[in-house]
Amino acid sequence: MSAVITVVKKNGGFQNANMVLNKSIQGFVSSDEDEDNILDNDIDISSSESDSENGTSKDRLSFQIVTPGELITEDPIWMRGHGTYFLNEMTYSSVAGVVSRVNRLLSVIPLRGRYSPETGDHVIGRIVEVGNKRWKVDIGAKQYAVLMLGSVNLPGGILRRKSESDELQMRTFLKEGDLLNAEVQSLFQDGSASLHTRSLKYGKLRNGLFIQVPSSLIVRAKNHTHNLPGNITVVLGVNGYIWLRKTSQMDIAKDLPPGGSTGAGSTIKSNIGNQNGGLSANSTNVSITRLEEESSWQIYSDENDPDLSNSIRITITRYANVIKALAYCEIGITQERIVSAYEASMAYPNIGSLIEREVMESLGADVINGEKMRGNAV
Amino acid sequence: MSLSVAERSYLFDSLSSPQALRPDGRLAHQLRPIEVYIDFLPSSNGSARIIASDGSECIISVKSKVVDHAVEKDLIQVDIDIAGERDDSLLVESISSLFNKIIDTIDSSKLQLTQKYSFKIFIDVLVLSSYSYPVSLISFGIYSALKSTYLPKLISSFDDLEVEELPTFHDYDLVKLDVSPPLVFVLAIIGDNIFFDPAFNESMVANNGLIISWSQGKVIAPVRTIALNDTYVKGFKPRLVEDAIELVNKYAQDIVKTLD
Amino acid sequence: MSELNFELPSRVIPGQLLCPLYVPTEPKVTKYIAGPGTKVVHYDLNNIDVITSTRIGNVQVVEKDLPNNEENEKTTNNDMMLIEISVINKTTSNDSGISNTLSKSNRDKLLPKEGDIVLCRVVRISLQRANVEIIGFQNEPIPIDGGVGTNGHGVIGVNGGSGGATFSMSQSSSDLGETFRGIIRSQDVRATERDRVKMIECFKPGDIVKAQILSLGDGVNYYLTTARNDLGVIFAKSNNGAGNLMYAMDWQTMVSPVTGVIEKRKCAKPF
Amino acid sequence: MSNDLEKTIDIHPVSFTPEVLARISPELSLQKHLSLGFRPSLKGFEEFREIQLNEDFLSRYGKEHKDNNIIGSNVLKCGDTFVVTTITGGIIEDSVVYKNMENELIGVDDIKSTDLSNYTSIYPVVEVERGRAGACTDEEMALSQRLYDYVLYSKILPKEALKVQPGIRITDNNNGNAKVIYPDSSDNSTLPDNVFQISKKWSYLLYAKIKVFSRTGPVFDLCWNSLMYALQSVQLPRAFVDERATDLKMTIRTKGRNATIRETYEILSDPCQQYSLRLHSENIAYASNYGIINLDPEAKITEENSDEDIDMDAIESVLLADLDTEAEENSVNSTISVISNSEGGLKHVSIFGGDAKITPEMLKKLLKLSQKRACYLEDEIK
Amino acid sequence: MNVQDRRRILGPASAKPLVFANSNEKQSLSALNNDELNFQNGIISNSNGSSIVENNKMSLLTLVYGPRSTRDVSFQPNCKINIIIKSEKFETKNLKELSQFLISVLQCCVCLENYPKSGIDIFINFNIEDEDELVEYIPALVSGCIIALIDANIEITDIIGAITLNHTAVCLGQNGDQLLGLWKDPYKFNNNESGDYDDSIPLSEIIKSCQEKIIVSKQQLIRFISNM
Repeated sequence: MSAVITVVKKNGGFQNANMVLNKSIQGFVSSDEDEDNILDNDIDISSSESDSENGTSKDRLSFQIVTPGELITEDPIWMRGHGTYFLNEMTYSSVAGVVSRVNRLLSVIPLRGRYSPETGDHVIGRIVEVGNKRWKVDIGAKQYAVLMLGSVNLPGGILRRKSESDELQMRTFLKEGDLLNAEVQSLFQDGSASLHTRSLKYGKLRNGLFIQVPSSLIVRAKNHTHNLPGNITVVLGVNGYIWLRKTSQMDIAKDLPPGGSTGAGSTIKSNIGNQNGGLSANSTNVSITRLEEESSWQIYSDENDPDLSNSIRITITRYANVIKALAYCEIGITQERIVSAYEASMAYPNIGSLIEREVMESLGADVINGEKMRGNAV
Repeated sequence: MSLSVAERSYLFDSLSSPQALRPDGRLAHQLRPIEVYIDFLPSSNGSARIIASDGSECIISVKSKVVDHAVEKDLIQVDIDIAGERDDSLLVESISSLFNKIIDTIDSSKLQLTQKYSFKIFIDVLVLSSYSYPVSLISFGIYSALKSTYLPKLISSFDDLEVEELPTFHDYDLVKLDVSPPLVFVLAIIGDNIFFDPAFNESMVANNGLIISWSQGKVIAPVRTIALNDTYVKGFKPRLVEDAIELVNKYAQDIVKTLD
Repeated sequence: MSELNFELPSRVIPGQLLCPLYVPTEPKVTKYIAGPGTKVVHYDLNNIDVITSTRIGNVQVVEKDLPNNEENEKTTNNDMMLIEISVINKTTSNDSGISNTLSKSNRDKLLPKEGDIVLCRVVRISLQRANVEIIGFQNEPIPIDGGVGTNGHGVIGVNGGSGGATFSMSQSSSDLGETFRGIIRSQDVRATERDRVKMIECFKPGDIVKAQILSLGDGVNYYLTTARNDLGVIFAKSNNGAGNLMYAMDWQTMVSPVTGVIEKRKCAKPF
Repeated sequence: MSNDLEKTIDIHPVSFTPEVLARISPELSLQKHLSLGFRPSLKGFEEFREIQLNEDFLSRYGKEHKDNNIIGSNVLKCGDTFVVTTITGGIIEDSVVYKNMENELIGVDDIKSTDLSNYTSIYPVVEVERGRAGACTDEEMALSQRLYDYVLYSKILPKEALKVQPGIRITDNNNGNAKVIYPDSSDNSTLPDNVFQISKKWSYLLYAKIKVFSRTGPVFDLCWNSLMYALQSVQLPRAFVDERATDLKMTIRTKGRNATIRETYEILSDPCQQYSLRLHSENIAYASNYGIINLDPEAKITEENSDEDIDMDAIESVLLADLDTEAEENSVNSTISVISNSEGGLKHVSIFGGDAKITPEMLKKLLKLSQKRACYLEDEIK
Repeated sequence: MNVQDRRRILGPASAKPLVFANSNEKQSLSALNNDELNFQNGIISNSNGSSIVENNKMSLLTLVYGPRSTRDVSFQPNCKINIIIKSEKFETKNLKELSQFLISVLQCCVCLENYPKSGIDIFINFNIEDEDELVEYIPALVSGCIIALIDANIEITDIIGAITLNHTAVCLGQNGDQLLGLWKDPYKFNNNESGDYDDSIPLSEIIKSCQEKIIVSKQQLIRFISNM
């Protein structure tokens, strides 16, 4: 392998393209089996054993992965959901994806495809347009999301009334190209999202690097902001947009147990356990105390911290490559996996080598094997 | 798509620092991995499909025709199409102009069939998606396609000045086209650092860009500067050109080896 | 004004170096700020930042007060003096009789910017707003080609007819003013009773309006206001442009001296 | 209400620079100027702009030898505007239809030289540079069409003058030197008679590219005048056929296909020998344009008799020569375009009525002005 | 082109342009190579700025329109530069490549951030073009753009100097300390016997000698601009 460039060379393109597709599907399945996280609780993929009660077409329904035009069932009892169509009393798939059955609703969840927002999602978006009292935000969905001027905290405190001058100087808060994290507040009739940033954990993103992975690899969870070893914080947007940054005071405070601790971002592992429990109450505490300071103009600052050291930057790069490797292997991206892949990647002192296919594949394998060893896998 | 101010300053600071940290950790002279599929179009004389790791993709088809080389001077012709760009857009036309100049440097004597006739090679390039300036990708694609090009084998005689006859070919035997097409490299200049193969986010903060062509062991013309974005563009130290050429000379051979 | 310890050229051309950012003078360090017509440029040769001129003109030096906000406290001490250096265009400095009350700088009026007074023509009105095209600045010379193209064969717009399709270029018309668009929102028409503005009683298509730029607006439109006594309609023709020129009677009525027609407008105070 | 009326008939005191006023209210600007006795361009009512000529320095036959394909050119500067005309040539093989027609004509004894079919025109492409790209504008299309039509109907360009009398390039077998021999040259006695019997006939074509820069008003008359000057500067190169090409036949046998015969006549232009294009110079005429506008009594209202009722019959109209500036172009709706020669012969007149009062005296006057203008323009070239 | 242009009067399609036989008295162009450029500005009144740059081999008219509004519907904080070169002699493809190059060069010196939401359109018309190679025009093109931009009152941070040496155009800023543009084309030994091309000179050396010459060659331009 050359240090300059690696080239995978094959004869005949499209046949190989099929191979790639197969591989990705297998990857999906394997990660599926390894980790239940990939699927939300409310979606239940029935395996062939736990098949439908009437069991008329057991063989057909046993297919977990379907391609467009593939017959899913001949049984008219199923209600047709997204990703399916009905022809001559039979239900076919209209996308390539996984069959999902919830009660009587039959739908196919596409393997790939644009992110479809849901209320409560923590997403990362990029401003594409400053409009009349609203921003248009690219969140990787079919339509741009909307962030109303009224849905953001403006400098001067939460209770400040929006004035007309704010409408005219919207560009000074958020302008085209700016990245922010936000929560999906509600959905419009057409499926586009309305966002809000009315919490201190949302807002403009600074001090770091943006990467993008397929949104299907991000699992919806209670918490999407994680402090990682090496003083790095990752924000995993449900839409597949990921922000890696230097851990800020805010991030540290958020992770502190209610009693308060001195270790700044030191005990990640311990946090994982109590995240679900104590976090929400904890973060509100912080918000109130820091309200005054954080609501100043600084929350819309474009300046990075002056002390972004090279080692921080290198660590961010390593995390970015590790996440890309996980995405390449089609492994669902969680904090644990990022950390374990990051540790595995330490075997490669040259971060640049992490972009090579073999390295990425071996990293992915390491992560999966590690989980199997620990018995996390299902 | 544009980047936010904070992103750009993060990238610029990393890239222009003496350590020259790239956002994906590559070394300054390291290119992103590519996948090449050759000979995937059965009806072309040669073809290549090239995919970069960022999803940029381009397909190239090589076709040929017999022409009277007294009439047709240009025996290789490149036609470039970029998805989402008009055919007469500045980007498409200037890239196509560049490649026609580059292709001109190929020794076309290899295409001569008889004293009167030659093959004329048509290279059709279709850039399906591209996230950074695509000339490097295109040139690798053209290289792979031409290297995998097979042309019909001539069976009529070479000397046809006296006999008025068109060349005739063997029914199925093919001859491999033996040319060495130049490679084109895009280098980004950020601060005082030079980077091979800038990715999209690197291009967005590049102070300037260099297009350097390379063939058979040395840097050849055309050499160009090119602005890779419209906010960070400025001048750079002239000696960087020298460094860039040196870098290309140093590593291009490795790249050719891996491409072959 | 304090003495400069180095010679500043009086007349400069673009690219000419004016001074470095910091000059160690006694007893205070002088910090120069790049004013209009200048820009801070990094010079590779000496590896310093310098202020360079960006236009032809005369150098003007103004001492500034030290800003007293918290940001500066960290970096500056009291031993610093701020001087703004700017290059004043020769044409603007010559006819100094014309001064714009709102824009502090003498920067050339190449583009409308916040605070500028502009003249615009109303092209469309709706209940919420009036769409206008900006046709020039008050008392500033404007480019000559207004986009008309008659040749005895009727009026042909420069981008009219089949020639309308242009590509890759910024705009088809050659004139700056003609193509910048603006919006006067109903709440920006006047300063009082802003909720009860009826656009139809304030503007009609074709009116020439004097307005002030509120903000750069979105990609297409500038936001304008006429909420001041001296802003509003200055030229209007009665009967939707078919009649005679009208003059302002008071701030909301205009009259044609020939026919006596009275129409409602939001007028600029004429005196 | 009436009280209000009385006290507010004041003149608007907001003042604008003339440029700004011309932009926001061209009519008012024009009327204000006219009431003071001059025009927005500060010219008198019947005053033309000065012109400056720079003839034929662009073509290959200009003062400096240049290696281009331009065979006639002119740069005309009029006020701020300047027009660059370059004429290039082409060669077309005369079609069979044309030859037949010609034979018929020859059969008839009295060919009238005035017959329109004996004249041809130039193919003009006008570009008015106004900072735009893309397809040509309506104005440019209209200008080109008018130029084409008027050159044709003015009968300036006889077809006869564009006939090609090709010479022959003969390569000496001994030393390989090529030499061009023309039918009318003196040393062709040594050649066989049939050498000039070329079965084909060719004609020259003329193309004009007219670029208008710094347009300030209507430009048709400028384009026309520039084209006239350029046409008078045209030199046609002599053309020759290669000896080998005069009777070149080549058969190509393709595999399994019909034989094709390829016959090429390479006709080349002689870089050294040329002759002036023979125009019908008595038909050359020059263009000028006029506008007529009613003076607006309102514009004078402050000076005198403001109480006097406006009598529609008393409306005064004035004749303006050589329309220029945006204000005039926008507000003068009655326009007259004249193409006239120095003897007063009219080649073309068009009058657009508009709304102004056009009196016969005015028409007489403007015809006289046109003749004078044509004299002036004609003298410029000499 | 199969598509007939019905908007322009182009004459019969079967016509062929005049082709002049090669003349043996063609004068050598290199003899005229050192001709000084003459400048003029502000001639075109319907543009924001204009310039004429000429010597006895070329005459080019540069027009600057703008900054003026763009058709871009999204907000642009910086202005965009656009260049259109019109020439009878060269192919549009080559001209577009050159336009892109010139845009890159001018981006280094125009204060783009001063003109939000707008575009600067530069039109370059060749009136005389007697040079065989596009690269030879680059110094004149750059000077023309600079003068026209200044004439249009557009702010620029530097007066770019450009030199073409050994068929390589070098654009330099900051009195030669910064390289703003470099353009080198494959040069083929045409039938004309210009012997001033030497492939063995490395690029860095060409740049170096351009750096040495830049101050002198810019002098005339600077003198002209000072008197504008």
